[in-house]
Amino acid sequence: MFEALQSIIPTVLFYSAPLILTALGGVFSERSGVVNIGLEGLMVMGAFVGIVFNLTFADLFGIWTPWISILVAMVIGSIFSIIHAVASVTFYANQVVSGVAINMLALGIGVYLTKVWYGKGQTDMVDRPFYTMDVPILADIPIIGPIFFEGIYITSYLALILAFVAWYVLYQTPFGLRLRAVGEHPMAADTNGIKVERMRYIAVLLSGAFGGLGGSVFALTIASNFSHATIVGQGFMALAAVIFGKWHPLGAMGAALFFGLAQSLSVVSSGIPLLADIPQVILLIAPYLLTILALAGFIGRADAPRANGVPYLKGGR
Amino acid sequence: MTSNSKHFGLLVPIISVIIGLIAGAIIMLLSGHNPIEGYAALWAGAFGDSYTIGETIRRSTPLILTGLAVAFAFKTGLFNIGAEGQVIVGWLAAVWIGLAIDAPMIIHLPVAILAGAIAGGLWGFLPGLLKAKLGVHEVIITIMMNYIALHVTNAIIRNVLTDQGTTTEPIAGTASLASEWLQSITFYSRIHYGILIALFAAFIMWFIIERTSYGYELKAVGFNRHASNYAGMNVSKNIILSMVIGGGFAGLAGAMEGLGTYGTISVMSGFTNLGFDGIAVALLGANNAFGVILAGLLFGVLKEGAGEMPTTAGVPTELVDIIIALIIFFVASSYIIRWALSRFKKEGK
Amino acid sequence: MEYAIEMLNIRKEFPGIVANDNITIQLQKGEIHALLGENGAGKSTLMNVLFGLYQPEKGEIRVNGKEVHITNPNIANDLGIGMVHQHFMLVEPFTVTQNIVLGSEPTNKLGKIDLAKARNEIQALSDRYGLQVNPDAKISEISVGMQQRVEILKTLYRGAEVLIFDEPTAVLTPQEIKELIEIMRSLIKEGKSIILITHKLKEIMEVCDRCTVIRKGKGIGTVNVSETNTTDLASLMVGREVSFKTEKIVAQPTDTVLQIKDLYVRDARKVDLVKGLDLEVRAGEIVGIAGVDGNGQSELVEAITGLSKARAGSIKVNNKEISNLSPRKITESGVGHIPQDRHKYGLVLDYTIGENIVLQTYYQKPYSKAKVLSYKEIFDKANKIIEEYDVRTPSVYTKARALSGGNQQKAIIGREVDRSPNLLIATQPTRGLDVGAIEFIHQKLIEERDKGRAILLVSFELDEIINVSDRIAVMFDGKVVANVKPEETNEQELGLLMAGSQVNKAGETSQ
Amino acid sequence: TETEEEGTDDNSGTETEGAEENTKEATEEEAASGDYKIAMVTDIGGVDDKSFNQSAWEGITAWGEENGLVEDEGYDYAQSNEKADYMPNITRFVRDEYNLVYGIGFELKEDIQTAADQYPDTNFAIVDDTVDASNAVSITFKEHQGSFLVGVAAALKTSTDKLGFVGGVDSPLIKKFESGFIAGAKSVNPDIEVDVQYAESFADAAKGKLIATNMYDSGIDVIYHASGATGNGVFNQAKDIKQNDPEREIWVIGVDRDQHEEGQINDHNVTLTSMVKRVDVAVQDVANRGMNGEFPGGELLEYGIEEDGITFATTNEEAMTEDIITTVEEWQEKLLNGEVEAPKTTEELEAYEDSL
Ligand SMILES: Nc1ncnc2c1ncn2[C@@H]1O[C@H](COP(=O)(O)OP(=O)(O)OP(=O)(O)O)[C@@H](O)[C@H]1O
Ligand SMILES: Nc1ncnc2c1ncn2[C@@H]1O[C@H](COP(=O)(O)OP(=O)(O)OP(=O)(O)O)[C@@H](O)[C@H]1O
Ligand SMILES: [Mg+2]
Ligand SMILES: [Mg+2]
Repeated sequence: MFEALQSIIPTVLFYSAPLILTALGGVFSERSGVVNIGLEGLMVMGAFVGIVFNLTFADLFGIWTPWISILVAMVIGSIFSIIHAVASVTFYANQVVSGVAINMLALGIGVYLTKVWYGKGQTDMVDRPFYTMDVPILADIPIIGPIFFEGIYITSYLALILAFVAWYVLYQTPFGLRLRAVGEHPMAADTNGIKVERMRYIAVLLSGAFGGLGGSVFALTIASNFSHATIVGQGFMALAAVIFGKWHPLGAMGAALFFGLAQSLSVVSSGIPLLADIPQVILLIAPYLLTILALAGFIGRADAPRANGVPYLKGGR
Repeated sequence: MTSNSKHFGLLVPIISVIIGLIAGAIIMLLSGHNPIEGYAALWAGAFGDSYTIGETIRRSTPLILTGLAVAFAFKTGLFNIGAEGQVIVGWLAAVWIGLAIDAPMIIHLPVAILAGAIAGGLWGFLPGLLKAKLGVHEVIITIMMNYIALHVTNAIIRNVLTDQGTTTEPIAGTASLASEWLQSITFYSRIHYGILIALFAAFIMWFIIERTSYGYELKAVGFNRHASNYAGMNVSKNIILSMVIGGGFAGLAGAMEGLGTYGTISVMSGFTNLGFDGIAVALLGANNAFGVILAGLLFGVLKEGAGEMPTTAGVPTELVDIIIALIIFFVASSYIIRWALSRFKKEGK
Repeated sequence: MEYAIEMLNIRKEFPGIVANDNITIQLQKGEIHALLGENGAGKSTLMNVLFGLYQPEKGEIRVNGKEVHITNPNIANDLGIGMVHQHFMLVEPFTVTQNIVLGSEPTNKLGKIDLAKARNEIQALSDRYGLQVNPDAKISEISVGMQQRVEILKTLYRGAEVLIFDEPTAVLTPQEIKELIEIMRSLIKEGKSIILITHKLKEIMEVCDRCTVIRKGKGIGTVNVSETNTTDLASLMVGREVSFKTEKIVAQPTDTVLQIKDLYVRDARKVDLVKGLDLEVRAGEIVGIAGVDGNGQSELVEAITGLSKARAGSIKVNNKEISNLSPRKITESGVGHIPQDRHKYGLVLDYTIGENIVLQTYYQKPYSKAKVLSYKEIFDKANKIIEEYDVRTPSVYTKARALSGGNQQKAIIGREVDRSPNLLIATQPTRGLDVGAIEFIHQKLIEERDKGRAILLVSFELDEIINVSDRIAVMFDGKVVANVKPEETNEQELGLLMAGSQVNKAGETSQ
Repeated sequence: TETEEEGTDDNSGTETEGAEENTKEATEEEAASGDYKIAMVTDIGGVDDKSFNQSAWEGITAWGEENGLVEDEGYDYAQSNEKADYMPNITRFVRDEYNLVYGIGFELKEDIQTAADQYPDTNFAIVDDTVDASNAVSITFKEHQGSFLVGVAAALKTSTDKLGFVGGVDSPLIKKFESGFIAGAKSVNPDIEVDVQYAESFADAAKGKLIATNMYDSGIDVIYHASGATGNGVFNQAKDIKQNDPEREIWVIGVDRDQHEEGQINDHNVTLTSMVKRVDVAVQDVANRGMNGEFPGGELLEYGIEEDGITFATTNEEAMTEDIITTVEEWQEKLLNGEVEAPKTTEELEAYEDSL
């Protein structure tokens, strides 16, 4: 049991971290009333920027390279997300459609530039990815230490911590109250003097930053390079985590961890006698099936923010 | 005002496409390519000769159908992001019937096509049911269903349709949409009769939505569920029906690939993207059957033509993805275009 | 005289329409100033201009004599202008406190919202003005009356000196209206000034000092309420004579059409709200249901129309059991329904008026043959109804959304009445409408009665109930507690019955 | 990488001496007339997939340069981004009058078959699968042989007697890798356990990393991956372990080409060896034969150790010690002289294991 946990939990954490980060972005955006199907594209952008920056500046920044890479990916991610904000906030675009376009655009730009800059469809592997480490002191705690603090990526902790920060911001601060108000009833927020468009821009930009962070963390902990196949569906899983987690930062975190656990189990299972007999395909579809069952069974009535997906026209009805 | 908005309705997509192409040209310039060469290559790749024209039509066929799949659900206020999975199961079912049954063409081909549509419809049924009965977000369920379709289909190909192989045998000739005649006049392109099915499907959609009481109900439910319930419509039934019919169109798109283009189905390492492209097609076509046909053809042209760009002009094919994405943005943000147009008009006066 | 607010020669255009055309309104300090006008006259628009939601094309706004430019609600707030909107501006999943502080939240050093401090301030305000609220309740869980108090607290919390009320009483029960009037009086006592929009002339007479009338976007003038009466006000507003007392002959009821026995209905939270109700409506009579909101009226209507399930009991229409049938079956057995919420239930706003006219009948001949629609038949029908019911719309091809509330309501009534139902249920049919439209609708209901239909009228307007009904059933706590004749009762007595007071002679005499 | 460069310089050994002479003759003739043109159509991986597409293109480029041809005229490639692109790409070359069109990867099997039937005047070649047409040649590799050899190396290297195999998609092709690898390992030590996992994708690095984490945690110290980009996750995990614990002996065996570069971590390299598939060699060989008018139409060419189509990498000199190389070469000799036969299916593997 102990050993099973010790091998599963770190894998769950590294698998889930990019999903958690991206899902947090989704929570911000959707809580403000802007549907974000474009998380996948934001992750693509993050992965692309993270890898390219890492490859280009590894010599300059040394051991700080991965950290600066994810920072830059956050910045570029949020700049990129402005497109979504402009379309869906300023031009009242259908937000789902704009998100789909974001996905196509990010992949198109990423691969196009990779080909133009590197002359091939995928980059080399980076020399400065993130590595796991044992957390000093904490790792020495008996039982808990080895399970939670050995062989862990700091970025995984970053993801968990940011989930709590996001919760605090959304549910304890004026900013969060306003952001949620804008997503529930923008006109009410407007009459209270809250700038609806500005809040939504901020929220979408945050989703860009988190998506960029999630994508670059994925790239620098798991993939190590960038190609058209680096991000294939992780953004959609993050979106699933947003909804599964009822648009709540901690819920989204829980959902992402759950996906990680399901994936991890599907790998570990071959060593567990009972699970080993299950056809491979069942294990492959388990995470998706479980999500559907969970949505249908336990949280069937997840209420989306009421104004989610509805452009706000001043003076409209 | 009404005639004006009709004009706008047409102008917006056209202007969007033009801006998209201009943006593409600028990107080519910035990355050191010659846009004229690039677009010439694109043109040649799509219309260069009878072969490319045949391939362009072939490529448009499933795009029209997935566009209809998304558009139909949209009319009922549902977002069918699951066209992708529905395509896959439709493809599988059609090929399966194509392989398993021995019958004259007049029976075999329709049954195989229908099988594709039914499979896609079933794949739309579950999300529809969950949405109707439990209020579960259809976007998320259809995303999950896409992955399930992919993995289950692969497992079936490997374990049932082949003996651990990756590609099935070709389907029986009696189930094939391919046409030697069509191929021979297009230098052996893979054009097949599916395009007629796609056009017919578009007509069916137009007819159901615009002319029948079913369409009236579907749209009413899409606009206002409470009022539809008040008016005595069965809201759940309509939601499910919409997803099933939408799924059926996507399943047909899969059948086109299975019975027309390939004649087989192979283990897939990733999505076909036909379903996702369908979203773009539906949008550009304003969720209207006729618009979807035009949009499907346009995207077919762009995607087919893209193949020629790297070879002739050295431009990566991804440029076309960028252009398509930009076109979608402009259509979705049509407010800006409408605004600009009305400004333009005012000033003209 | 010192003015708190002056809006001078305001002009506001919308595409294709001038909503406000050279309107002037001057609010004195410490007065309650009524703003009166037909539906679509431009009242809400004018107030939205004052509150900074719209920018006027022309005109000047002065606050305490100084010219100001109110470009957004924040500036209005800073100038001490608060608005209670026609449609409440409350965030439903939030608590009362969160709604009140939203946008000007007190925080502690950690940047966290200081809820304790907020709660105290709200408590102090509500004590001072007699506005009772539960600060921790969610908006979705409190009554409409309390929601309105929250709206008022919102403005006071922001230090409003001038309060704008846009049709505050349209959604309130008589009891709540009384409370609101008290609140307004105490606000004035504390030195605030109020602009009140209402269609209820009686209210104007009761609380207002002066009244500005606008008609079709133009200012007609301002009168002192003490120097006028309701008849004059009405004709000023409409531009013609209006009769208030609906003319009708005595009802001739015949067979029983609706018969309800021992009915129980639950709401969404699985609580019984209708508890063993008995009711009968006969052909040729209008039965009015009087009652304070929340005593089971909505649930009763939903159960009759099939929108929700009856838990127990029987509902018969023409001796046929209809309880728990589908809405379609019930419609087909001859029940018409003018719903309370016309936007939610009555119309598909994105359909054209023509399409809305056949909302229940689209699948029947002649609108549909072998499932194929005949738009010609549909639009022909719609044209007929539009004409007959005076629905003002550019054409039958216009989207329902583009019509004014009154015209939307007329279209619904036309549709429901035209189907010639045996039983017509009208829920709040005149809510939010101007007197002209109200007059028209009342007349239509009586006409239908005279044609031998059974009509069930549910309304919170006691005026309406007394004026239109032939018999009044008073609902309290899920049951009909009294049956009274309108000519033998008055508002005071009805009010007592509605509040559940047991001792009543009127109830007995009417048996 | 080194092996590949060697390959391009040294184009010999693929065929008999005679063939090589033919090649030279042909080169002179054809370069003059310049009318033998070859082209390849990639699968979805793309021409720079660091794997067989890339290797094939290197072979074609080398061939073209050797024959004094110009890219885009005498030799060319077409990139496929999706399955639907294969056929148009093939046809484009046919219409541009290329003499020989290669389809790289089993995914192009059907399309090459169709094209071969439709265009009898053009020659075709399919890599990694078989087609049936008199104007098409099937090029396959004896991956089981190479896998057998790296299996031997793995068995010699492991200190835990536990090995791992990560497959991309469960298919007959990848089974060849798996069977050969297990057989090779067990030939050295029948008690060795091999844990086999399929990621069901050639592009799921996260899954690769999950599997690798799990394997390394369970005491496996050498993993052989045949899983394309999924293998990135395997390398990633191995390097991560190495980074944290440079003393720990942990290895990955690469596939298709020498994946030495992927294994570099600080001063260490976790790539023990790689099972190298010389697609370039095969491609050049067929091109030369075609140019000489000896196109092996309808034939199935299996490139193995003997044909120089399969080798193992020895770049990591520290890891691949003299002893290991010597033993592996002994087994290579046995495979060459037919003493042992590397199994290529699960059944053959079982039979082989029974014979041990
Ligand atoms: N946002 C808008 N866009 C276009 N026209 C509008 C808009 N808001 C109001 N109007 C038009 O302006 C006119 C005045 O509307 P307003 O809402 O001010 O009327 P009102 O007097 O408040 O009516 P009611 O009594 O029904 O509340 C109407 O004709 C209406 O159609
Ligand atoms: N965007 C708009 N375009 C056209 N007319 C509008 C628009 N917004 C509001 N209106 C019109 O403004 C008028 C007044 O709107 P308001 O919000 O006061 O509703 P109303 O007519 O009073 O109905 P109700 O009280 O039932 O909500 C109506 O005539 C409405 O149709
Ligand atoms: Mg109003
Ligand atoms: Mg109104």
